[in-house]
Amino acid sequence: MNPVDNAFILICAALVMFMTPGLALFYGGLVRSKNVLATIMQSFIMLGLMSVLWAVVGYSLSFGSDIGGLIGGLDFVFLKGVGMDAVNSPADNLPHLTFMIFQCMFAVITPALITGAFAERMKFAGFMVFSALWLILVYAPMCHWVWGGGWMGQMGALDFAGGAVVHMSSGAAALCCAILIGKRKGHGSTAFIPHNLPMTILGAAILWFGWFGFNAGSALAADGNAANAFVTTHMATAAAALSWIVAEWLHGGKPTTLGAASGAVAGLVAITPAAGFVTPMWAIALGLGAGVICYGGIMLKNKLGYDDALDVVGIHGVGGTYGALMTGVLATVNAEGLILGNGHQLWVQFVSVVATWAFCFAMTFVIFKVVDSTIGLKAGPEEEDKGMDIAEHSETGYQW
Amino acid sequence: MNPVDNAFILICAALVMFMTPGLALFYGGLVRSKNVLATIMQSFIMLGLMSVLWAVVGYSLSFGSDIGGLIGGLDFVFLKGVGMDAVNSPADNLPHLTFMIFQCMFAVITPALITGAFAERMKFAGFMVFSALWLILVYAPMCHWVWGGGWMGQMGALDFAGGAVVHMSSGAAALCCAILIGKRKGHGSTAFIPHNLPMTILGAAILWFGWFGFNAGSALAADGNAANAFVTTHMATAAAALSWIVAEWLHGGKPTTLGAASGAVAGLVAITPAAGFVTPMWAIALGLGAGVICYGGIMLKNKLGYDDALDVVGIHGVGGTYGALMTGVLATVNAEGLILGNGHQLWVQFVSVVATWAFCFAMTFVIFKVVDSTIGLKAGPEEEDKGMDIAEHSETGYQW
Amino acid sequence: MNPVDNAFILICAALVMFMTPGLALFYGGLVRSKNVLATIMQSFIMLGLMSVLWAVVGYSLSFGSDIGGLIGGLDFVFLKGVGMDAVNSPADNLPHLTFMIFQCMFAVITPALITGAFAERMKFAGFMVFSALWLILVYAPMCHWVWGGGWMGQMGALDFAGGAVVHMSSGAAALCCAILIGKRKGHGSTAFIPHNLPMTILGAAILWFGWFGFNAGSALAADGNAANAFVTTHMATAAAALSWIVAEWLHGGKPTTLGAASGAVAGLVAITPAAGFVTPMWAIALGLGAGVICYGGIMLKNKLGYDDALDVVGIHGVGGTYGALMTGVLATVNAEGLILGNGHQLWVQFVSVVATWAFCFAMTFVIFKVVDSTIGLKAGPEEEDKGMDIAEHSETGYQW
Amino acid sequence: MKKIEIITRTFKLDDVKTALAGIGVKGMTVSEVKGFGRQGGHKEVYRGAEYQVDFVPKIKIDVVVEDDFAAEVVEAARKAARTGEVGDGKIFVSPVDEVVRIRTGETGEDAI
Amino acid sequence: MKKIEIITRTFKLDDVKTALAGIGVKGMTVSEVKGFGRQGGHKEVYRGAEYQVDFVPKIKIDVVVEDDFAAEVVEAARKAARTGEVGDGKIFVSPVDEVVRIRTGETGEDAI
Amino acid sequence: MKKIEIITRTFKLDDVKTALAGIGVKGMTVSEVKGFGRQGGHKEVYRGAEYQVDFVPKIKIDVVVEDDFAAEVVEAARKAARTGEVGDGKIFVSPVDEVVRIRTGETGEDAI
Ligand SMILES: Nc1ncnc2c1ncn2[C@@H]1O[C@H](COP(=O)(O)OP(=O)(O)O)[C@@H](O)[C@H]1O
Ligand SMILES: Nc1ncnc2c1ncn2[C@@H]1O[C@H](COP(=O)(O)OP(=O)(O)O)[C@@H](O)[C@H]1O
Ligand SMILES: Nc1ncnc2c1ncn2[C@@H]1O[C@H](COP(=O)(O)OP(=O)(O)O)[C@@H](O)[C@H]1O
Repeated sequence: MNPVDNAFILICAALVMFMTPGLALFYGGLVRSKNVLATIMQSFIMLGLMSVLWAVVGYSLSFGSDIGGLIGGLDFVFLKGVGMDAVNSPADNLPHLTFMIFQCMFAVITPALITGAFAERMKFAGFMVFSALWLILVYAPMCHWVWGGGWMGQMGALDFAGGAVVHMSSGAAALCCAILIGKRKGHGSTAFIPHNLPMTILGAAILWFGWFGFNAGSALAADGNAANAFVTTHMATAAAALSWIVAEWLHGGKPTTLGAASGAVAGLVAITPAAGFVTPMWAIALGLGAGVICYGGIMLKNKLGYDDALDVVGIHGVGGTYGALMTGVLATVNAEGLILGNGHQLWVQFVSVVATWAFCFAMTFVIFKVVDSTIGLKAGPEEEDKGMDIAEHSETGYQW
Repeated sequence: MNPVDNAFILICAALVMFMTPGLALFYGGLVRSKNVLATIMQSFIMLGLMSVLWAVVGYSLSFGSDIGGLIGGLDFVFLKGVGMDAVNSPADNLPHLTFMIFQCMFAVITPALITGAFAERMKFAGFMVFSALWLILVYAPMCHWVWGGGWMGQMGALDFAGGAVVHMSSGAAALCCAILIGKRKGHGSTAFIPHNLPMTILGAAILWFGWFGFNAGSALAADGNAANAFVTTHMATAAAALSWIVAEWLHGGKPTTLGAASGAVAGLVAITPAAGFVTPMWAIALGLGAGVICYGGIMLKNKLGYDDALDVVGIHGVGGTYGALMTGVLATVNAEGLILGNGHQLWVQFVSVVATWAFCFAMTFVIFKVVDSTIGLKAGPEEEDKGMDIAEHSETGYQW
Repeated sequence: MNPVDNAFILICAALVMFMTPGLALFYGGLVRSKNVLATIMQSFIMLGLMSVLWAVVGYSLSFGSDIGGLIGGLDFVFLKGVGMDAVNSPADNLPHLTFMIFQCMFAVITPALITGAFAERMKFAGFMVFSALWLILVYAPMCHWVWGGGWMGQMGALDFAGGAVVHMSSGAAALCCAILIGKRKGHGSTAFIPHNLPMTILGAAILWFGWFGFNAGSALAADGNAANAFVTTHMATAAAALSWIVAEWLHGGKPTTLGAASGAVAGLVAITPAAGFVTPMWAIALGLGAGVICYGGIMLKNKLGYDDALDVVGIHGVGGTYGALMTGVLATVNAEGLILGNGHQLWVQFVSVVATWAFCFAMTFVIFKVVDSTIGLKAGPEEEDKGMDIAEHSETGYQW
Repeated sequence: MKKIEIITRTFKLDDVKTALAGIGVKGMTVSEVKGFGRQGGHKEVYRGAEYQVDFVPKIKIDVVVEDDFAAEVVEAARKAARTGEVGDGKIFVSPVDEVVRIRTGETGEDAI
Repeated sequence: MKKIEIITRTFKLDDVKTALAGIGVKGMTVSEVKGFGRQGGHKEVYRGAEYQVDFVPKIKIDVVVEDDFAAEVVEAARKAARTGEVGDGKIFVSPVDEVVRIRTGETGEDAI
Repeated sequence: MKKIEIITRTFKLDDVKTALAGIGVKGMTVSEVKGFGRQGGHKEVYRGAEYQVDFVPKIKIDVVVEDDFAAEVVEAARKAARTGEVGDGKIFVSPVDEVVRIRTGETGEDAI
């Protein structure tokens, strides 16, 4: 066990934990004020529900001994054998508990990301069950496939910090949910204007801050790779914030604050799979593309007409996919991508993209249908009118 | 001096520092908007007042050479002999300054916690004097007793990160203050509805984030104990957030966002004394209990009728007490509790609980009475009507 | 390469990054609500623009091989030769990338500080160009002079973490901009009351938190110096928060929450050049002075009548200057100031103060004039009426 | 002249505005209000303490028009605001003696 | 019919509402307003700059009732809102020509 | 008695208040409102989706005064509020039957 790495990863885990409330604020500011608490709650409570489930069974399904490349065994259920030293730890420089809790924070935020798709119209009870099932049936397998010794990792797919595990998975789930749950009342005719953009910017800032833990921490050691991942993360994010506002500026509007924040998140998402595999200057290029492409992804949504309320598909789905593919192109650090003549890597990335979208969409479809037809997921029109805060939580966000 | 531990504890100290403004927001969101600044100020200014007092005399009274098990000597007043190396440092792996500043952050937040009890009706001048005296006459002795070589520590009481020193002490003081200062105007007839719950959630999130520094940092080294304390902290908090909302759900209401945040804080409080002594799965059990018991503590307040405005007693008093006792039951890491057959530990915990409540309540009573009869503590009814922001600070929180 | 220092400085870099959105909130809360987003944006987008420019050319101009003491060479443009190991790194204990990104965060926040001067009336397009030029023509030279091997450092000027490079430079630029851009419509007759002080306090809290990375990280190692810088930073800030509210209290008003936050920032600014050179108790003295002197600086502005909207001159200009001079007086750690009989140090500090003000003011003047006469900087009166959020960004901050 | 006050649901603002603009209304003034009526309120719970909130958010639209235009405006507003559920709100019509346009100083019907 | 506007202290809202509901008022509409009057305002200070704020937060309660019920409503509101200190506020009574219930189209006293 | 409603630009509040106080008005009540009129609104854009916002922030100042004081008040308010640009707003004057001061129970002109 290496105490430096332990110190570094524990602090990184704290940073990643902070991202989930950051996301809560990012999303919370974008909805109408009558839904602010329900939206925040759907992220915040993941810290409760997912953490406990992770300790009970999720961690073991992800990192337990590999079963056919598909899922982890039950060796670590109830954190059995997950101790203060490195025994059995997938990272032998870290206490097993440190590795487990760092991974826990990823499992917390991923289902929270999806909530942006069905914001302002989801019932809480059904949502809790949906999320619990999703952790076990979608996240844990994905995590195992990529990082836990499963087939994607074996195939050589590069995913430094979760382009597939975190962002494509939640993006695909978001698309599925947005279609299945249907539109908000008034969609198309009413303006859904963000009620508190400073709160959204604060959320984006916390995400950016915490993402250093997410990506640099994914080096699992305080080494030069961590430094590189830290720098690529920052540079891609900076570039994407810029390119998004330039895109909207040229596209006939003004450069907006929400655009800068959205671009930053798009950059963070896109660099996630690549952070440890590209150089800082390529990260800038990757980020410049991310801002424009995710902006385009949202324009597309406006065309297609499904109501992905807070653009989870456009940012996490599109951004994660773009990032995963670009990793196959631009990798030059500890891996070789297309620009080093290794076209195979891009093919592997492509396969992992297709498999991730297909698996996550299909599985989410099943879970959604099952929960919807038993407990129920979509709030009724009167509830939507009143707002989910009062309808589902008997609270209101503000009393000026 | 160990540079790894130094790096770790410095970062942890920064995290703990961040908790006090986190608390300011947590409390600030819960009051009416006319009192938001005064409430925030009572926490924020503790960063000023307590820090300076700590350097001048508080640290020495807490960690100076032991005088009869009761108080520290004046060896370290004005930080004399507290230097950049480990000489004289109570933690010989850390620069003395690092140990001192980490402890400083605990001394800052503890009096800030009390302010929730007398929110919306306390005069600022009196409050400042009250807090200064409280640091010297209550906090410093308590800190010395438990961690500075005093009688509680000698007796073998387990308090990993401040169940007694921080939470029971502030909880007991809060009960005393709530009773002595009396009710807010309109208590019982008017609704005191939180004016900005997103701000409260943000505060809770900062508390959770910072608490990793509080509890894992209390291992005073970047070792396996720190990893364990980090994990137990997270798991107990997650579990308590869940159990609180389940409790209110079953109790006939809805699961609320404020409930999730309150439950999280209750879990953080309850795990504090236990963090380094229990396993993660027992931490989940402890957290599940904490959410329900602190919820019950608040129901009790509504019965008893004293006006502990922001539930310091229910959360910190009850949660700290429960956590201290459960530490005596569940300790299996570096200590032995009841479940390992060591009933004596529970008895020791019980003695420390009773002594802490008695001492802190009594001492707070004396300080309150003295300050109230000289400088004055309770704001008049017109000030309460106007709001403390205008009355005490000539400011208003918001201008939309 | 030392992994402990690498871990420490990466985390510190994350903390410093967080300061810029902290500043965005600090400033954002102080303007009228119709300008909240534009104000936030001017800080937030610096994370995008300055970071990319830093990688492209700014870092090289600052830390490339010295050319006549005046500027760095182009060795590191596009981060050429800035790698994952310590080769060529100005700090040979750190990966070159780690050193570069830590410095990047300073380059991001410095131009953001200036924006307080021209808040509520600056056009966005011109602002972007102004800031880009300012980084290259003002910040990079200043940074080179002091830390990159240039003449000020050679002369022996003490600037631990940026009293001159960050605070005096932005303060001087702010004074210049405030004079050149002119007053806001209604200045002198209308009340410009902060629209959201809790947001400002939150911003101040994030600044305080992140400043630990700024100052302690400037030790560039997790050693006793870092511990000392951490403690002096905290103590000076605490003391300045106190002395500011005492000053306004005695000056005939009430102790205000904004005063406590402003005092804290003043303390942070003033201790910045001194953090590694003074003892904690002298830091308290320095902080006590900072609160009073910066308060005085703002009173002076009210007399002189220029419209430095958010008091960049009063806090960063005055505070940075005061701190730089006091460093020459109080230095006793790793340096010798006046109180150790070394009057020369004070003289050196004085020279660096005069040179910094003169250079930064003059250069800012030129940049402002050039951009103003080409792209245009000052918003028109109708734009000011509507608010910059709608006029420049087609957004509004809040929809309750 | 008449002042017509339309108190109705918040999400009906755009519909009513469009309807009125459609029949030639040139200006109106809107406030956010809280209404008490047959519709009833809702319960809020904070840390286990229940509060009954009797007021629901509504908007009030004030329009001043010429006397003989009033009936048409009332009818258009009524149609646009109606959902048929309790809580649709009320329209009040009251007399106005004089109107002045601040910019020009015009008075009476010219000023509307 | 008459419109009764009650401008009073914010914390009196519940008392007035209860009093009016008690004598049979079925609906009312409330706005948050700022009042200027004998009560005077307060000083605010931001970084040493003093501002005199002359407006104090008040609420305005609008109730439309039948003509012969008006006096009783005014009296009930006055009693409920009174503290005896400067700043208790005012009640204004003015004529209303017509009332329409949006949901049903009823008019006149039936619509109240 | 007359009620005078002045709807105008938000930043004119202080000017109007000072002008009215200057001619002896002892009290007034202000609300924040949103106005629709000739002035036109603005465009907002959120993630590429454009919204036309037709309402602009205005303030409404209500003053109740004696009948023969009304014209003077209207004139003072008009002068103080005027900028000459579209969007300066309107002043409405309407009849008030009765005024009651809550604190004292005074009625009529004494109560103003
Ligand atoms: N007498 C009244 N005076 C003033 N406002 C009223 C009155 N009655 C109703 N209102 C307003 O109309 C709204 C709708 O009234 P309500 O009784 O709930 O439903 P409906 O209009 O369908 O009968 C109320 O919320 C209130 O704002
Ligand atoms: N002439 C008036 N027109 C409109 N509103 C008024 C008038 N006079 C007073 N008000 C309102 O009544 C409130 C209370 O008036 P004030 O003079 O302070 O006390 P009091 O009602 O006890 O005499 C004011 O804040 C204002 O909102
Ligand atoms: N008929 C009306 N009824 C009620 N309010 C009106 C009416 N016409 C205008 N207003 C109010 O007056 C404001 C200014 O009117 P507008 O037509 O924009 O400019 P102007 O007053 O200069 O002609 C509007 O925003 C609206 O609040």
